[in-house]
Amino acid sequence: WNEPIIFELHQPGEKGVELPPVNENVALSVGDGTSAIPASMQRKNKPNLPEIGQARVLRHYLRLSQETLGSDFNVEIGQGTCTMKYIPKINELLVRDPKMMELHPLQNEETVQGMLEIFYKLDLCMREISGLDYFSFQPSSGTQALFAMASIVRKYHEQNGEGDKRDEIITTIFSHPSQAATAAVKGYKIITLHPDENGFPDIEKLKAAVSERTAGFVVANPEDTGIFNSKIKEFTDVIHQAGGLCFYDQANANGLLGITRAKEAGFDMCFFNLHKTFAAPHMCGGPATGALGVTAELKEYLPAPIVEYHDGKYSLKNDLAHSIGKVRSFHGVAQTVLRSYAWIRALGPEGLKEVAKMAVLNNNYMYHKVLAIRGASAPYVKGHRLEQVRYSWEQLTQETGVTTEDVTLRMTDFGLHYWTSHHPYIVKQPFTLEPTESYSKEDLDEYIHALEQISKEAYENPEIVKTAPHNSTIHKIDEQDYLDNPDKWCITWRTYLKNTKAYDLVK
Amino acid sequence: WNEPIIFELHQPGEKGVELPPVNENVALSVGDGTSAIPASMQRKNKPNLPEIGQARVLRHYLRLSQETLGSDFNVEIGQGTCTMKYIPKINELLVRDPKMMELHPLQNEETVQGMLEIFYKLDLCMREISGLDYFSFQPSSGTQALFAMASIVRKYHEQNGEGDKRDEIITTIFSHPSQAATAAVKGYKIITLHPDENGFPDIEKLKAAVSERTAGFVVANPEDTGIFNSKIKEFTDVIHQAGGLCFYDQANANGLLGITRAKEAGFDMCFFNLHKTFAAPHMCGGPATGALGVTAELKEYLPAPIVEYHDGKYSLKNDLAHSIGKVRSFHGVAQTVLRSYAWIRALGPEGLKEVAKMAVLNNNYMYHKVLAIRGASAPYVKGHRLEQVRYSWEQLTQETGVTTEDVTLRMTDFGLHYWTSHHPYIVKQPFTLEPTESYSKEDLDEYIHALEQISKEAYENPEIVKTAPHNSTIHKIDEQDYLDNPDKWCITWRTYLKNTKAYDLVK
Amino acid sequence: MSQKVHPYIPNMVPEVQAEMLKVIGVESIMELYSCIPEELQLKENLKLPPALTEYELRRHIEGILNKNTSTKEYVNFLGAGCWQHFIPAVCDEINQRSEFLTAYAGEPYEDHGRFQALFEYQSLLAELVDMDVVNVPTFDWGQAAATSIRMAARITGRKKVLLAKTVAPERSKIIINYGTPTLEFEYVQFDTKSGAMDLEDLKTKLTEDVAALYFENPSYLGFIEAQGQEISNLLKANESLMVVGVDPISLGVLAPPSHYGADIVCGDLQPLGMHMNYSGGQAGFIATHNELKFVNEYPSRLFGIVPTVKEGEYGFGDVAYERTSFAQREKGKESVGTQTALWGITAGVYLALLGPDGMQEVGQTIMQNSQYAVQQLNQIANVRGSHFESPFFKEFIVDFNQTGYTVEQINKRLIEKKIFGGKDLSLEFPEFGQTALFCVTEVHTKEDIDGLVQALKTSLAK
Amino acid sequence: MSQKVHPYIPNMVPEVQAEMLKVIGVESIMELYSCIPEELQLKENLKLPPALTEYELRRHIEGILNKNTSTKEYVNFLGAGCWQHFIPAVCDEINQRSEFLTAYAGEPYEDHGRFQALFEYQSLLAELVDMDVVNVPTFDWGQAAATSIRMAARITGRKKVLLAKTVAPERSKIIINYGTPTLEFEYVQFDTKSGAMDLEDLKTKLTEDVAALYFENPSYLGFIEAQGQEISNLLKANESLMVVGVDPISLGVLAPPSHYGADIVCGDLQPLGMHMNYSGGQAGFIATHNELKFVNEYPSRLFGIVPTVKEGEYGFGDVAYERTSFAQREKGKESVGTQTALWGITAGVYLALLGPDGMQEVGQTIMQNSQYAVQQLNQIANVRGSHFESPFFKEFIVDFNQTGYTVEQINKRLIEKKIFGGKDLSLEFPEFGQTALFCVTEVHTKEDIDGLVQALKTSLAK
Repeated sequence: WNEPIIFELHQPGEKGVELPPVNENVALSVGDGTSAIPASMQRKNKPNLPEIGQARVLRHYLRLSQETLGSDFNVEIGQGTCTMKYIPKINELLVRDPKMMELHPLQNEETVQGMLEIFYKLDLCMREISGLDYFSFQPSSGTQALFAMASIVRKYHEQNGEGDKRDEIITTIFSHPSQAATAAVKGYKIITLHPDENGFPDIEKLKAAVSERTAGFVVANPEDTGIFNSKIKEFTDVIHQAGGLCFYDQANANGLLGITRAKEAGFDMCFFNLHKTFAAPHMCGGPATGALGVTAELKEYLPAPIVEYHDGKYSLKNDLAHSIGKVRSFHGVAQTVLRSYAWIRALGPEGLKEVAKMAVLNNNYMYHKVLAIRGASAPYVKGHRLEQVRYSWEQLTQETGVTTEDVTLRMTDFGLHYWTSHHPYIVKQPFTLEPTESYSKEDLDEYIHALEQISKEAYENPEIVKTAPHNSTIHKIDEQDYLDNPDKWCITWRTYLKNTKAYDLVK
Repeated sequence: WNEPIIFELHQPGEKGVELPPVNENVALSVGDGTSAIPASMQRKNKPNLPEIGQARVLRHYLRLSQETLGSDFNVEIGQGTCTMKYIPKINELLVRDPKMMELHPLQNEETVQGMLEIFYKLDLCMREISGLDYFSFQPSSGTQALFAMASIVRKYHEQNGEGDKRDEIITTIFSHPSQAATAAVKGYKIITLHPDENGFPDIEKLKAAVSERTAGFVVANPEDTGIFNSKIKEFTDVIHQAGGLCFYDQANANGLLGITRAKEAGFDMCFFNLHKTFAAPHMCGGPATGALGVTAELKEYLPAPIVEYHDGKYSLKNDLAHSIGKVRSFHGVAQTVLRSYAWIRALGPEGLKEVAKMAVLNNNYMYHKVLAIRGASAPYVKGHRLEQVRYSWEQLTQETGVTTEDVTLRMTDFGLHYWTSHHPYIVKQPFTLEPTESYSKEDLDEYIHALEQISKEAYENPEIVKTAPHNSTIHKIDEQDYLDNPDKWCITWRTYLKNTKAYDLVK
Repeated sequence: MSQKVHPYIPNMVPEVQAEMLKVIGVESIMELYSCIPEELQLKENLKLPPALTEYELRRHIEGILNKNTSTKEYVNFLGAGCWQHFIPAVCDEINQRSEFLTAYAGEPYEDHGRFQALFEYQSLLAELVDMDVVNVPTFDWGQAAATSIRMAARITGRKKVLLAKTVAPERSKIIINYGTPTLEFEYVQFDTKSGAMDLEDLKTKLTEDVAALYFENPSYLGFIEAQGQEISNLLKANESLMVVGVDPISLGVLAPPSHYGADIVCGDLQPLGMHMNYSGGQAGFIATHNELKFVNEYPSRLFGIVPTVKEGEYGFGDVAYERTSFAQREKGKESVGTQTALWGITAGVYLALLGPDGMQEVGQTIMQNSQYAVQQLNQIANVRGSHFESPFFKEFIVDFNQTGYTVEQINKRLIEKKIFGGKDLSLEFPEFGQTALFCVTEVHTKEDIDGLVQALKTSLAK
Repeated sequence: MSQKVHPYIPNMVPEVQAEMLKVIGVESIMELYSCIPEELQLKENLKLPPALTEYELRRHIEGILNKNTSTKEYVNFLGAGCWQHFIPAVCDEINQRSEFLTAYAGEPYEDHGRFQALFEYQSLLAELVDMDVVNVPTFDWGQAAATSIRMAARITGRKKVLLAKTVAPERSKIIINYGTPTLEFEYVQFDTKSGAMDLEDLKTKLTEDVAALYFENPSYLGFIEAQGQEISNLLKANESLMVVGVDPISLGVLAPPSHYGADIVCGDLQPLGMHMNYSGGQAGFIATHNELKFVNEYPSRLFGIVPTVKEGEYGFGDVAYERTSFAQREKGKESVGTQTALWGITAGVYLALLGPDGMQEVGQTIMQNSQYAVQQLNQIANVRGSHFESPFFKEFIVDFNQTGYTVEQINKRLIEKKIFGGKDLSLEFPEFGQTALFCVTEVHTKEDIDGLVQALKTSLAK
C-alpha cells in the first residue's frame, strides 16, 4: 500500500459515522444546549479535522495495520528484553466480554464481584510466584511500577524519620534505564554500579557504595545480558544492613517462573510486567500492567485501593495507612489483569515452570548457534545464559564496516524484527535476542538463518546490507537531521504543512 | 510471506489446542468409550493430519489472510455483477453476540423470540422493497434461490395438473448461468433468448418461444450488461397469458431500490442476494442468503418453515400446503438475515433510494470515463446504463495483442481486483465493472487511472502487461495443463505428494 | 435543506455529485433512470421505518436479541443436525479477519491466501475421510448428499436411488427436492431394535436400475451402522454406488466410510469449528477418490495446486473448470455459485489445531460423555436412556414412553430448569412413541449431565 | 509418563528438546540453571490451581464475569474520570486487529503502519486542541497532568505549583505523588456558588516562585471555567505557565485552552473511542506549541514525519530522542516506557470518523441531554439538579441535602431499579453535604433520563 496521510483523504461533506441524535423533545425543552456556554468559552471555528466516509477510514487503518509487523506475524525474537511471547486468542476473546469492557470503575462493589474476584485471584497467584505478600495492579507499565516502588521507598523512610537523610538509590548499569530515571523523579541521587569483567554486578563496589544515605537498591536479575547474579542474596543483605530497601525489577522473570523467587533472594518489593512474562499483548506500547508486590511490612504503603476478600465477599480497601496515593486512576488496566489470570490458569504450576525451562532452553540453543556466526560474539562470562543474551557485532563491524543498524534494516527484508534499543550502549554494536518459550526449534532456526545470511552478505557483498531495506513498506529514510533539528522536525501534519516551504529550501 | 503448505509445518508431538478433558468419574463409570464401537467400525490409524503448535497455526492463517485482497482493502469495483459494497463493522459486531451465535435452530420458540422477530421484520422490509407478499430466507445463495423458484414453478404446475405438459423454462443469455442450470436440475428444457443488436431481450423472440409447454420465465433486469429491459411488463404479460410463472433474478437490484419493484413489473417471484445488495459480506464465497419472495398466491409453496406473527408472539409455520420441502437445513443463514436487517435500518427508506441513485451515478461516471480510454468500448445500446457495465477490450486486443486476461494480472500489481468470470463469453475480451454506492469519486478515479495506465502500457510497451504480475504474492503460474489434465491435477496435498514424481518427469 | 450525507455513501456530497453529473452530461440523477418506464417507477418513498444511527441501531438490535435465551445461558442437549461443540478461539479470530470476511471471487494472484486456505481445507478434510478429492464446501449436509446422489446417478446412468429410512427426514426433503423429477427414491427399512439397515429389504430393492444407496453413519438417530462392508459388497455386486453421510467429528474414532467401501462421502462441517448461529453454521462437503469419472461429475469448484515459474513456489487454480455451470450453463454439472467457503477455511483451521491426536481425543470424550449420560438416564424410573440397543456416537434416543408424559411436556419442564431437552421425535418417527433425540458432546461436563438427570427426576415426579 | 505438550509451548516435545540439548552440549535443562545457587532454587512446585484447557478456562472465566453487572444491563450515570460514550464499531475493529494488538517497538520500516497511525493520532489531536505538538500517549490524565506540571517546572526553573481546589482529588494524588519531593503544591480556592476559580486567592498565591497553575476545564465538578483568559493574563504577568486539563470530547463546542492562553494542555483520551474496561481505557495526552523549550522537556516519545529517498514518500521516526530516559537514564527528562499507544491509535480513528461536524454535534448533544437531565431533576421535590449555578458540560452535582437521605442510601435504591447513580461526593467535598456527581452523555436517551427521574421520585417518596 502507499497510503496517504489521513488528512490527505479529506473530502468536504463526507462523514465517517453518525452520532446518536438528540431527542426532539429534549431539544424543545432545552434549546441548542451550547448557548449556555459563556461567550469566552465558545469554540469559534470547528476543529480542522478531515471529513472522510466510513469505508475509507476503515480501509486506511486496515492497510496501516497490514504495514505493522505484530508478533502474531513473525518469529518475534529480535525485540530482546521485551519478552515477546504468544498472545493466546482465547484471552482476547474473554476481554471483549461486555461484562469486562462495559464496567465503570466506580460501580458499587456488589455489581463487580466478578471483576474483584479476578484481581484477588491474580494477587494470590502472584504472591505464590514471587513469595511476596500483597500485590497492586495499579501501575500501568514497568516504568510506572518502578516509580511506585521508588515512591514507597521514600514514604517508608519518611515514615521512619529518615526521609531527608536517605537520598541515594543504587542501581546497576545493565538494569533498565527506567530504574534510575524513576528514582530520580522521586528526588533520589543515583549511584550506578558497573559490572566486573564477567558482566556480574560487583559486590565490592556495592559495599563501597552503601552508607547511611542509602535509601534503596533496585536491580534486574538476570540483567538484560541474561546473566544471573548468583550473589544476589548477599547484595540484598548488604543493603538491608545499611537500612535500605531492596526492590526487584522482574522484567526478566521469564526464565525464573517456578525456579526462584524474589522472597528467597531477600527483596522487599518486586514487579512483573504482565505484558511481558504473563502474556498480555504489547498493543503497540500499552496499555500495560506492572504488577507490584510487597512484603507484609510494606502493605500499607501500596497505592490504593487493593482488593480484599472476607466472608465470601470481595471489597476494595482504600484506607491504607501510609499509601503513596495513586499512580494511575482507579484500578489500573483491568482487562490485562484478566488476561494474565487466564494465562496462568491455562498453564498451571507445571506449565509455568515449563515456560521458564523452555525459555532458557531456547535461549541457550540460540546462544550456541549465534556464537558460531562469523562476526558475532557475546561479551562477558562464557557458559550458559538464562532467557536472553546481549550479543555484539563488533567484530563484524571492524571487518566489514557493516553496523548493527545496517543489520536492523536488512532484517526487515526477511520480515523479522531486530531491535536497536539496547540502552545502555556499553556493549558495542549490540543486538539482544530473547526467544521465549513460544517459538519452536524450526522458528529459531529461521531467525538464526537470517542472521547467518546477513553475516555472509556482510563479508561477501556488504553493499546489500548497507543499502537495505530492499523489500520494505517504504524506502530508506532521508538521513538528514529531520528528527533532531528543531527547524525541521514536524511532530504533527499541521507543522509539516507549515514547514513545507522550509523543506523545499533544504532540498 | 512465503508461507508453506500447512502439512509442511508438521512437527510430531506439537499441539494446537487442548480439548475439554473427560471427567475422571465419567471415565471410571464408562471406561474408554471407544470399545463400544464394533470392530468393523473402529478407525485403525489416526488421520494423517499435521501436528502444529497454536502460535504457528495462527501465524500461518493470519499470513494467508494478509495475502487475500478483501473488499475492505481495495477499491472493489472489478468484481462486477457481485455488488461489492461496504460491509458495516457494526453489523459484524452485532452478529458476534452470543445471543445470535449460540442459538440452536430447534430451540423452543419462546426462547428465540428475538431471532424470529428479526426474520419477520426483514420479511416486512423485503415485502415493501419488492411489492411481493411473503419471503423465505432459507435459500443460501442466489443459485439456491433460483433452484427454489424453479422448484416452486414445478410444484405449481403439478398442483394444477400441468406438471408434465409444461416442461420449458425461458431465460436470456445475459442472465446468470445459474438460472438455466438450476432450472435444468429441476428437469426443465431451457430456451435461451439472445438479445437484439442493442442488447435488449427481444420481445418478438419471446413471443415465438412461448407455448403451452412454457412453465416459466426467469430473467435478470437489468442484466449483467447494466441494460434495463423497459418492456419487462410486456414480457411478463406474454408469459402469464401463456400460463407460465415469471420469476425475477434480482441479483442486479442495487440500482433499483426504492425506484422500481418486482410487483409492478408483473413478477410472481423474485429473490435478492442479501450478500450483494443488502451488504452482508461475501466471506470468500458464502455462507450467503438468497431472499426469496412470492405473491400471496404462491405462499403455500415456499420452503418451510416461515415466520409468522400473531398476538404479540412470533412463531414458525411448518405446515405450508404445497411446500417444495426444504432447500437448506433449518432456517438458513440467520446471522446474514440479521446483518441485512441492520443495514436496512441504518439507511431507512431515503437511504435505500440514495443507495440506488449513487450506484447509478457512480456507474455512469465510470462508464463515461472508461469509454474515453483507448482500446475500451461497451457493446450494445449507447446512452446511460444502470448499476454496472460489461465493457470490452476487443479493440485493445486487436491493436496491441493484450487480452483482458493480461489486464487481470496487471491489475494485481495495482492492488486491485479485476474479474474474468463474465459468463457467457459473448462480449469479446470482456470486463465488468460495478462501482456500487460505496466508493467515492476519488476511489473511482483511482480505479480508472489504473485502467488508463494499463491501456497506455499496452500501446507503448505491451510486454509489461503481458508478463504481469510483477508485484504479487506469487509469480506467474506455470501455464501447462496442470489444472485440466487428470494425470496432473492435484486437488489435495496427498495427491500432490503421490504425483510429485509425475511432476518431476514433466519438468 | 440538504439531506445528510450517510457514512456508507460518500458521494452523497452535493458538490461531488454536481461534478460527476457534469462529466456525464446530465442534469440530474433521475435522468439516468430514463430507461425505466414512468409507470414502473415508484411514486412514493418505501414505507420502511426511519434510519437509525449506529448507536441507536445497536441498542435496537441488542434489545431484540436480548429476547433470546442462548445455549450459553441454558444447558443444551439439542443436536439433530446442528451441534454444540468446543470452538477454539483461533477459529473465530481467523474467520472474523476483515480480509477473509470481505473477500469473494478474486484471482489466484491477489487472493493467493484464500486459494491456499481452501486448498489446505480440501487437503486436511481429505485426510480425515481418507479420500483424495474434496470440493470447495457446498451449502450443507443435505445439499451435499443431494449432489452426491446426483453425481452417482450421472456416473452410473441410472435413475433409482435408495435411502436408508433412518436418514434425517429434513435432510431427505432436501435430497428429494434436488433429486426430483429426474430421480426416483425408495426407502430401505431398518431393524427396530438396533436401527441397523435391514439387509434383506436392501437386497429386495437393489434392482439393476439402482444408481446408489445413501445412508448416514453415525446415523441421524445416533447409532453406529456396523454393516458398512456388507452393504458395500451388495452394492458393488449390483454396480451401484455407495454414498455415505458422516459427522466428521466422529472420524477420529470411527472408520471413515472409504474404509468400508464408500464411493462418495458427504457430511456437514459445522461441528468442526462453526458456531451454531441458529443454523447459519452449516456447510457441506463431498469427497471421492481421484478418479476421472468422479471428478468430472462434481458441480463444485475444486482448487488444485500448481507450480509457478519460480522453482519451489506454489500457486493455485480451478481444476477442470469446464465442468461447471459457470462455463456450461444448463449443460454444466448441476449448478455452482456462492456456497460456504468461509466455513471451509474455518474447518481447516480446526483440523490443523486439533491434529490427529485431538481428533481421536474429541471422539473418545464425546463417546464417554454420551455413554455416561445414557447410563445415568437409565437410573431414572420409567426412562430408557437409549431406545436402541446398538452403540451410538454422540446422539441417542431417550425413551419416555413409560413415564406417562409427552416429550413436549417434559421439555417444557426442563426449560424451567434452564435446560434445552432433546429433539422431540414423536412426529418424525411416530412408531417410537414418545422419544427424544438427545445430543451429548465434549462440551458437557459431568455436572451438566447430572443436572439433566436430576431435573428429569424432579420433573417426572410431579 | 511424559508430560503433555502444551499448545503454547511447542518445544515441550521431548525429541526436539533432546536435539537442542545436544547442540548446547548439556544433559538436562536444569544444568542451564547452574548459575542459580541451590538455596535460591525452589524445591517444590508452585501452589497454584491446576491447568485448565481452553474450554474449561472459558467456562471458568465467564462464570466469574457473570457475577458482574455491566453498564449495558443497568443505566449508568457514573463519570468522574471514566465516561460512557458512543464507540463506533470501526474503533474496535482497528484496535482488535492482531497486528496492532501484538506489535510493540519495531523500527520505522517493518512497523511503518504503527508509526503512521501514531503520527496521525498526534496530528488529529493537535487539531482538536489547536496546538502544534502532541506526544505519543501517556498513562492517563493524572500522569499527563503530573508530567505537564513537571515540564513547566523545568521550563521555568521554579518549584511551586498551584492547583485549583476543584481538580479531581484522585488526580491530585497522582500529581502530587509524581511531583514530590521536587515540587511544592498549593491549592487555589473556588467560588462556592459557581465553582469558578477565586481570582483574588490566585493573586495572593501567585508568588514569583510559581512555576505553573493547573486547572481543569470542564472541571471535575462539571462546570465550565469561564475565566480562562483572565487567569492566563495573571499568569503571564508573573511569567508562570498555565497548564489546563480538558475532556477532549468537549472541544467541538468549548474553546480549546490554547485559545485562552494555555501553555500546556493535557487530558484523557478515554472518551474518544475507548471502552471503560473498569478503568483500563484511560490514556493521557499532552500538547504544547512547537517551541524548542517545550519540545525539549517532553519525556515521551514524539513521532515525526520525514521524507524517504523516494520522492513524495513519507517515513517516520523519533524526534529529539536524546531527551529521553531511554537515552539518558536518570539525566533524561523524567521517564518513558510502555504507555497507552493502542488507545492513541484508537482515538485517531475516532477523530477521523467524527470529523469536525461530528465533534461539534457530539458536544452539543451532550450539553442538551445534560441540561435536560438537570431540568427534569429540578422537578423533583427537595432535589436540586445542579448544585452550582454556572453552566456545565456533561457532569453536574446533584444536591440531595433537602431529601433527608444520604447519597449512599439513594444510590442503593437506584441499583434496585437497575440504575447506577452518580458518584457520592460527600467524602471528597464534605462542604457540599450530600451531593453526587452525575454524568449524562450522548448515549443517554430521553427514556433513560426520564427513568432516572421517575426512579428518584419513587425512591425519595419511600
